[in-house]
Amino acid sequence: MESKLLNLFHDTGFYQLELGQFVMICVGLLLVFLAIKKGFEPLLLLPIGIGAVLVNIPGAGFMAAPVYDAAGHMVSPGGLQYYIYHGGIETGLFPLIIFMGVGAMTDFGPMLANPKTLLLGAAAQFGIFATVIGAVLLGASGIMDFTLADAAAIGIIGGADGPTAIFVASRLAPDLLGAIAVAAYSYMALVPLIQPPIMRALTTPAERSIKMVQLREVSKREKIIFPVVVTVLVAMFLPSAAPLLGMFCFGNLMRECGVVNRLSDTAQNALINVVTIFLGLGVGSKLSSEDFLNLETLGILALGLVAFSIGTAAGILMAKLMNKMSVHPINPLIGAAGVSAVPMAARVANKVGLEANKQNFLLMHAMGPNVAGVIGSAVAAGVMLSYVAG
Amino acid sequence: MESKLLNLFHDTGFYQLELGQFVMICVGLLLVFLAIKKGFEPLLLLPIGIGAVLVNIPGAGFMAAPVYDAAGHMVSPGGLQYYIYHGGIETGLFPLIIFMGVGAMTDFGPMLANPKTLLLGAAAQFGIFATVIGAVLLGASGIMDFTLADAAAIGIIGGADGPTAIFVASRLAPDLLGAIAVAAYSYMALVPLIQPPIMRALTTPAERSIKMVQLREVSKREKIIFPVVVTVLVAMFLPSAAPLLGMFCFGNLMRECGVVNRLSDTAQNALINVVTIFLGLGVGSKLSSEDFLNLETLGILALGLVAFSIGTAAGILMAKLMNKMSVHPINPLIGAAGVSAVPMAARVANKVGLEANKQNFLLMHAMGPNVAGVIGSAVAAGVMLSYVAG
Amino acid sequence: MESKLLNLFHDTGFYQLELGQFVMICVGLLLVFLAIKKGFEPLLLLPIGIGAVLVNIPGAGFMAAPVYDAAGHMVSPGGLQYYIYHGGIETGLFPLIIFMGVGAMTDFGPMLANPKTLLLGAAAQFGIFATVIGAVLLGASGIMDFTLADAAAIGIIGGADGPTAIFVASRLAPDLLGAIAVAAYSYMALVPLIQPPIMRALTTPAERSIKMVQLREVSKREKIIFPVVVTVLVAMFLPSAAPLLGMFCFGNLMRECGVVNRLSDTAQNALINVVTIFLGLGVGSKLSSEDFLNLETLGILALGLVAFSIGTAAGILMAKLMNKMSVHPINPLIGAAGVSAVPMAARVANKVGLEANKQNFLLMHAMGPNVAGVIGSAVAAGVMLSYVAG
Amino acid sequence: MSGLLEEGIGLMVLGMGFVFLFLIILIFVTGYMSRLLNHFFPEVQVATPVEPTARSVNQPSIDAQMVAVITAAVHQHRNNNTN
Amino acid sequence: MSGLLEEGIGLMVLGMGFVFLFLIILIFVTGYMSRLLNHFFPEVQVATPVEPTARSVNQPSIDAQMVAVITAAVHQHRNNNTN
Amino acid sequence: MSGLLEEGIGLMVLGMGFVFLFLIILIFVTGYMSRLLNHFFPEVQVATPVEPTARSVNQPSIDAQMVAVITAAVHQHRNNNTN
Ligand code: NA
Ligand code: NA
Ligand code: NA
Repeated sequence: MESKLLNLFHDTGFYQLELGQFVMICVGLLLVFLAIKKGFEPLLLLPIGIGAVLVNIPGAGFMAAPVYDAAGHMVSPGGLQYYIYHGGIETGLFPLIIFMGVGAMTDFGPMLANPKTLLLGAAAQFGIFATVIGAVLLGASGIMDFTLADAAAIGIIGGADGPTAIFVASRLAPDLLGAIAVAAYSYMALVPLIQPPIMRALTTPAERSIKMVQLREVSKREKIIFPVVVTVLVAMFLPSAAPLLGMFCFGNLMRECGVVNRLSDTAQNALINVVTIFLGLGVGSKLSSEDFLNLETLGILALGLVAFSIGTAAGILMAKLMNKMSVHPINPLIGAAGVSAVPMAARVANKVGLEANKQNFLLMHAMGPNVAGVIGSAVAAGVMLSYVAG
Repeated sequence: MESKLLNLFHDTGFYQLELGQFVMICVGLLLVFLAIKKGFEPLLLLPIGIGAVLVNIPGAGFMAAPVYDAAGHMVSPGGLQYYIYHGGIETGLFPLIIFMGVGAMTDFGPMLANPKTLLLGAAAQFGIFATVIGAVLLGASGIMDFTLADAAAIGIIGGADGPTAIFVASRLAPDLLGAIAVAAYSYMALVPLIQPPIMRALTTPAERSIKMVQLREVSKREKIIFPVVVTVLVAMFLPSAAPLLGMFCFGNLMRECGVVNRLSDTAQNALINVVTIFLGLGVGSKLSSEDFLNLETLGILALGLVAFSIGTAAGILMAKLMNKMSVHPINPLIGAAGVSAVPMAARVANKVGLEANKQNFLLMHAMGPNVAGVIGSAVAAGVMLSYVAG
Repeated sequence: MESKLLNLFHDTGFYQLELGQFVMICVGLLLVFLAIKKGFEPLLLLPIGIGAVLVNIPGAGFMAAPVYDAAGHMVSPGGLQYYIYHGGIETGLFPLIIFMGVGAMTDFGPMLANPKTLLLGAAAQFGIFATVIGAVLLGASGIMDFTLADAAAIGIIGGADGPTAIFVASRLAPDLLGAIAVAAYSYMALVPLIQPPIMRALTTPAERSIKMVQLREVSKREKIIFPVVVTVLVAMFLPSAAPLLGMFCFGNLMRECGVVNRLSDTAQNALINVVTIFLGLGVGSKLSSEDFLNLETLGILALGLVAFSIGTAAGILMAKLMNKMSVHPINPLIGAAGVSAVPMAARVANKVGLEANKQNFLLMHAMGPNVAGVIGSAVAAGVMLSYVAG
Repeated sequence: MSGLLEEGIGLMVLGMGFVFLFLIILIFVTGYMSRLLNHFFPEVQVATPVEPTARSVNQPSIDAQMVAVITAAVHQHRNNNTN
Repeated sequence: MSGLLEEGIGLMVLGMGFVFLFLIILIFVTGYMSRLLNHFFPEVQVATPVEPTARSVNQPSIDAQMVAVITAAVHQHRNNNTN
Repeated sequence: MSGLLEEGIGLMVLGMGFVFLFLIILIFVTGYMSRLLNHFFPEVQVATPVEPTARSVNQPSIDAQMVAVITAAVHQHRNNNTN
């Protein structure tokens, strides 16, 4: 029995805990704190933080692989996060299901009323590719150990779109998935802090005060046909983006078609909530000390911030260009919403616009580039998957 | 980089798309159109149609199998529809879960008030077996390449019951699953067009005007014990029908027992909706050009129509026979509801009855044979599974 | 065709049914009856009962393993309960998800207002370990074939907590899982019958009339930090309890933090309901005649009753001791709630208290030990898993 | 060829036979069950609902609940106004 | 080393090129689609909702439904009172 | 045989010991936590709800919401009638 007592003591966290695990538990608790206290994307960062705490408990076996004997019978079961990660994230199922739910929550009306704002959603993706160059430079210079696939996965943080980032990272750089997901969601939460200084620096008060003409009404029929059109175009031009955009458009079609409301409701509520819980726990499982506590993570966090900033700037500059060439005036602030981070970035554009002109409500105008940014970063993801694999 | 550009071009749909895939994408879009615009069973045909579009996008990999290295690590993840099809349809899980949900939505009250209507649900299954003969003749004559298993799976279209058809087809003829599911749901949607001419041809206006005596009230207790009785009878007489009818009765028991309302609600809403989305995408994955674009599909579509028509006629004729032999009058129109297609067929019977006699509400009388048809086709499915395998 | 008819007859339950299967179908129906008519934990016992009926239908194949050919293609699909049991119960996923949902339903407020009641939740776990000794004695004396792992799994019935019992049994004694789960849920339902006589025997009317001082108000902040504290303590002291308590605290944190209400709602409703249905069917699959119809099952049922009784008594005696040593009076009845069986045991304490003193509302006071009992039995489960494996 | 046809006919005969056999047994068992229940528990009667069986609308239970609450609220309100 | 950088620049050029190409095509196709639809079905117009796109509140549809039912109930009640 | 019994007794002693140890630590840590929090954030107090912990009824939130909406509707209606 003394040996059993010793075993039990050897099983405790006190005895087993390594410094790295301790640090990662603290990182997990920090994410939980930011989620609850600061409201940083709590739907994702709370489960990710708890997932990080759980996976770093020594001896708890949350990422233990199941063991089978030669006859295929289970000798010891795997851990919860093992099943979640390998069943839902490695396979890509969870990000795709979430993207379907996001599609079912998205209203393309403002974008359809002013399709030119798609250009803003394109320009803001420059943050993605500029960051790829940054990561490649770090890798090529030998400072950090980044391959082209790693660089592409890091760049996608600039897409400001959680499921897209997780989908791409799970395919191109699974080891970096934890850091990439944390960076993506953290910076999405920080959009109200990151974007306004850039917006003010690149625009004059007069530009920020520009009032835009009211959006035309968009017919139900346009909203129904639009996701079908996008799916067909993706099929023709970029099949590697079809998983992401196909599911996104499927969700949106369920929302708009009006004949499958019960499916649309479930995709937007029960289903996306269930998958969000598990996605968070699964992503958290990649915040183990060996995957996270290294120089690369610092590089990823820094590059992610650069990506957001460049994307914001590119969107604003494109909007200024469009304002010069367009008949109807375009407020450059809405260009910043092109990074996506739906609907936060659109709200930020609205807020900064109101500061300059108290009667200037930009929210609906900014929703166009905002949802265009989702399409844009999914297209960028498709190019990356095709380019890196090809 | 030129080679990368070439790669990217070689990845596009323009370069890769084969004619068959193009045709199947159009078929998928046609199903989406019928679902949205014509209201053809949209809960299933919309996801099936989108599933057909997605699976036929060349290079998108929706049905790609995952690749593992020798150590069991994933080299490349599988496609979404691969996981859905092999996880939920090949295993039979999705149709069974949906059948449980349908059971939780079904009220056996009208059938319990007049159990003789079970005979109508039996007679209408003649459509199933007559179609088997038709398929067997096409196969035996060498016109089409149908085995006995194929013929049985095609016949089940006449059961007018989606989950039963998918369950049987996934077990007996997986290659025909796409065509069978599309035929089953399409004809269920077309019941208001297919049945009335047959109903009018086989009945006189006087027969269609027959008023039936009001149904007695059914006690809660009868409704609770009925699913248990059916389960026990199935266990005794036809275990091969137990997966379908067992889950159906389990769902119905949850509904009626009154002590597990939260489970019943979930089975009828969140759970069945989630599974319906995935079932549709999974069935759609069988609408690939090699599986669908052949003579057999035309045969299946034609035979399915025959099955529905013969089933309708058999139900009506049985009702006429019962009307002659019964003390209480029986309107022959309710026999047509015996094919199931719940609740569409019962509504059609009601509508045709109202045309003949504006005070004649047959809806509740037709619900008896309607739900009896669900039991009947599940029994027929059990016989087929047992006969073909045995 | 005569041979086919013979095959069909050989497939019937009449031909194949063995006595053991018949008895187990009756046991399943008895559980269904108790669930519906007597209100015995119907959310679990109804699905378990139906699961027991289905798995014992000869030839229905609900537990059939899938068959694959050498190339990995499926030759014959597995049964529904095979997939449920091996996918959700053997892996431990379902009990953990349910525990997360229970956490999201649990209010630790009353316990935080009076943390000393945690001692009552500790004392009541004596039922668990006393039962282990009982089972070990039966095993050591050769009367029944119990190993130490079996004894530990049987003891956990005394934890009066369904998911914990299923989780421990699935890891330590899968063969006894059916009997252990049935015993655990049955006795939890029988708490209003089992506990009151013990409560009256061990207390005087004066003790039962003791009024307790009103609970202080607990701040939102305390409720948010408490699950984090428990998780950290578990990580430090008993990692083997981390799967259970980690998920429980994660659910509770989602409930209390106030920023992920949609996740908390789903964890408490759609998700826990779906998993409950499948958990029940999966547990029912272990009620096959070979696993259940033996002497060991009788031993388990008897020992489970002993466990509940001893746990109740230990809780009451500890409360009496605390009452003697405490400044504020403690009604010994609330000690009985320490076995968990949330919220039944707390209601029983309240009811017995009201009998002694019509103004004495013990419900909120009993909720403290009640939820403490959940933590206590999860800790006990962790010790067992660590001790038996170590 | 003729083997396939023969098998098909066999399936039809057995299948229709079994479907009728099973449903006829069910008629008798159900009828017997109902008579038994209504003999031993004659008082427990609930009305058969008039709505069709398989509900295709979304969550009608919420509607029903809502309507019930509304009705009660308006009823109470009317009573209040009368007083 | 330079190979990696070259590949990165290639990815950037191709990527941004493709993103712009795709979204510009989408602008034209969408615009054409809208003009076509509004030409052939000019009457079917609904107002663009003012609420932001991704709803974070739970089940707002239920609220809307509820409000509708309430409005109807109160309206009917008012009519009843008037008579 | 005696080995099994010995092991069982060992499990009992260790198990009860550990359960008490853990929960006693929890008592102290919880108490300390509460004191700390109530010292630094004394104002943030919410009432302990009176309902039992594990809710077995379905979605009471909807009911509450409904009641709130109804109350508001009837209230507004009453005001309208008064004017
Ligand atoms: Na984006
Ligand atoms: Na049918
Ligand atoms: Na307990």
